[in-house]
Amino acid sequence: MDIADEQGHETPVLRQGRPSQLPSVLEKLPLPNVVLATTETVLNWARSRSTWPLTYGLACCAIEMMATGMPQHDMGRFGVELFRPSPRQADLMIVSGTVSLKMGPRLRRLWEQMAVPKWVIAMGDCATSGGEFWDSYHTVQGVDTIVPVDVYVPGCPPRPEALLDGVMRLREKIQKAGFYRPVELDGPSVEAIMGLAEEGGGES
Amino acid sequence: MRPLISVARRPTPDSRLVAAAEIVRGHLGPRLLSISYQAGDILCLEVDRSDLLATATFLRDAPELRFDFLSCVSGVDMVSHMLVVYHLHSLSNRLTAQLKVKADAREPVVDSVSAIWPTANWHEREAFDMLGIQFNGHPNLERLLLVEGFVGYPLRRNYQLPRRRWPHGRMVEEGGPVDERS
Amino acid sequence: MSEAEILPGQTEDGSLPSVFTEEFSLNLGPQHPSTHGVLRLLVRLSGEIVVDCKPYLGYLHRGVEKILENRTYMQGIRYVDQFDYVSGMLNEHSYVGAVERLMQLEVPRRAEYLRVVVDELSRICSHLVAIGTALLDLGAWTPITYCFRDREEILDLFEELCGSRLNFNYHRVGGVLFDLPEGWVAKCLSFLARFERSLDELEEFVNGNELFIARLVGVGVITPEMGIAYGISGPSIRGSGVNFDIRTYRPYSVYTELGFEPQLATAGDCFARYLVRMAEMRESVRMVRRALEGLPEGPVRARMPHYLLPPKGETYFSIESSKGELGVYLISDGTANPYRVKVRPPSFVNLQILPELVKGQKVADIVAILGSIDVVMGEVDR
Amino acid sequence: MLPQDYFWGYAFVAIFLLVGVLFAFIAIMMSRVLGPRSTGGDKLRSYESGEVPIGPAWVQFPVHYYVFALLFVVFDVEAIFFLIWANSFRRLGLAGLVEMAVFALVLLGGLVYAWKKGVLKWT
Repeated sequence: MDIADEQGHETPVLRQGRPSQLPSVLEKLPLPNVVLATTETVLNWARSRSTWPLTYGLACCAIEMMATGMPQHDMGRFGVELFRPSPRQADLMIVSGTVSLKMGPRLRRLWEQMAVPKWVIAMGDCATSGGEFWDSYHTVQGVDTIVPVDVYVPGCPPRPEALLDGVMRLREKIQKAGFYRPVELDGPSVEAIMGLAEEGGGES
Repeated sequence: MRPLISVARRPTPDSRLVAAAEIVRGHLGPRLLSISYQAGDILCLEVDRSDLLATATFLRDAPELRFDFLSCVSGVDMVSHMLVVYHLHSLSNRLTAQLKVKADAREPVVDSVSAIWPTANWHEREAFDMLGIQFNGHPNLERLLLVEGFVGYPLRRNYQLPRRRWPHGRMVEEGGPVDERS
Repeated sequence: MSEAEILPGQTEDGSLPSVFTEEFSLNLGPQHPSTHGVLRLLVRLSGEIVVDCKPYLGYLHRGVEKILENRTYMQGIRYVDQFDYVSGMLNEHSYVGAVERLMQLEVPRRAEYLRVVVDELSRICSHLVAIGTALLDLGAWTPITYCFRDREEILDLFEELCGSRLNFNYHRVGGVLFDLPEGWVAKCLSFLARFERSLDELEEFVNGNELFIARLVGVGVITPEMGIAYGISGPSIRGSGVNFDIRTYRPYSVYTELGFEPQLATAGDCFARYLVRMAEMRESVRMVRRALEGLPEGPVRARMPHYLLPPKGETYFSIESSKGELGVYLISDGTANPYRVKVRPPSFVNLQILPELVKGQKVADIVAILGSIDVVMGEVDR
Repeated sequence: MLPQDYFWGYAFVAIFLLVGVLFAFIAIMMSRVLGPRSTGGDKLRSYESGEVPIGPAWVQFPVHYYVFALLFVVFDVEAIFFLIWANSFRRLGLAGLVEMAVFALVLLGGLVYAWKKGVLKWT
């Protein structure tokens, strides 16, 4: 899966300045309070304003993610309100922290178990590219080798405002995304990608 | 380059530590390979691998010593030999001791003290996981931290970290983790 | 009765026991809201009662001890912050203290006082997160918002002091990096005054609340002998009445001058550990206030060569981090990189007692006990 | 109401039912039409906090949870009857009271029996 999202839409250069209140694709009709829009726009508008994250705190970035969720910075203002523990009910996976070799297959499994449409934010340097553990023997060098990532948030740990900026960019990306075609999850298993022994069913 | 900082002055060890040293020297006698003080407040002992368990039980049960708190078990690869270092606290007498045991560099085997101090269980499993030190008598000596299929013992000196470069943002891994032995 | 026909759990003479129940194994796995990070507990249950609990670690193992061997002492301070990422300053103090002890270096008194100030503030942050998440796991959403509100104020103070909220990189071998900026002391003292009122607020939430008393009192009792045998340190052991606090056991820095007294409780259950943490936060506030009032003048860092070469040798230095005794066994071979840095993380050792405490308890109590032992996975997996 | 209007009345009911059912049906089917689905990989494997589930989940559970649930259902329904009776308490007078007392006593007997059998004793 290349960096651009599934429909092949290149992420357009994001307009700086105040995000428009009304997505520009809506047509204003002369009738009062009547707006015409395609289903796709309405769906994306709804999806982008309520991406529920998965409680997926790994390391120090998890504490900053919690701080972003708390009243001072309040991610909830942007719809990223409820931290869903189960991937079945989460739309957004914020990978916050270092992904070790042992955690890689689990991360891929959690991502596969999430319901489509789903998005991934790689929070912090360790998730983006292995960060300061660039020469560690037990760290995955960047989450995008395991799961397709939509937004990268740099920083170690990124300030809550940086994560909020990441959420805003994800919003604009979702708003512009086309219709979400079903995702086929074949392809090599994570263990094969990471060259580890095929993980058995765990000890009983 | 001569270090600019004042060379370490040998602080004099306090009296209770010296008394404890006498008791240990009295009990162990010839089996005590070396005894010294580290910065004046840690009693450093070294014993042979064979009488590690005897020394450990003595240090814990001797009424004057009572080193009942095992703080840390560390494995160190000194290339010529493997070193297992135990740090002990005595809560009642406020003393700290360090017990060193040497083991063979290729196949290190040491007796497990988890029977004496249960806290040693995970410390020893981690030393086994990282350095390959076998602990006889350990309840379940298996991998603790590394991933299931990991090859090699990372903390050994001959284990090189992977050398990675990022030309044009794509990672190139030149020398992978190198461990001649396994 | 040949071997094949005997059903599992069936007695020899073939009769089924009166009520035949099977055990059920469950993964409180790496991604779980109550495991405070990536800890996996393979729990075997019979109904609701825990029969056996097996922790699996390593999901956040990054090989920092090996990386430290390939970094100079100065670069290593950066990595030591990642161990207990809710109280960064204390990790740095242990690593830097070990190097200073190896070099028998005299740190200026002002630097020692500043270290006490930032360490105790970092301890307050850690306890706030510990208590907040422990209560959150029991289902209380409000206390954690109060805890994080106070923690944000401390993080603002830290950011003003050393520019970062979590990975401070503030300690240096021989002292600290920056002196206090203008007006920082006044801001800190006003925060301490407000903080003591919000501590009373927090106590109003929890101490009288019979829900927490029902969930925490008498659950996960650690007896003093069991605690010492398992090497438990920090608030977890002081909750059982054992007076083991490195600040008084092997005094370092200027804690003796500031008149520090360890906080103890006797019951040894989850509630006692919570009480010890609350009392320690009040003690930390006193420490910071006394240190700020008696702040001596002078340099903030000893005169150090640019290229640090500690002498050959080994040392073991431990401090009292918010979770317990954080020890660093440092071996140096005279070069710019440490030969071996073995860290004794308190969470790693305190976690060992979890299977003992959890056997026979209910599933819901695992969460309460784990919250009271206060484990941070960065320190457990290193 | 004229005779032919009589049957018209039922038409309204039918329309009302139809709209109700259709409304619910469309709401449910909408997500199947618009929402994409991902299949394959570990998607259909049951979620156990990131791990591969170990052992079957359908095990012989200790029985007292089931019996406790039964008792709860019985006494929950009893509470409903009490509620209804309490509403028209004064009008039913003594007869109502005696009836409800008998009803309550019978169920109390059941509770005592369960208690003696040790169902309420939690291991």
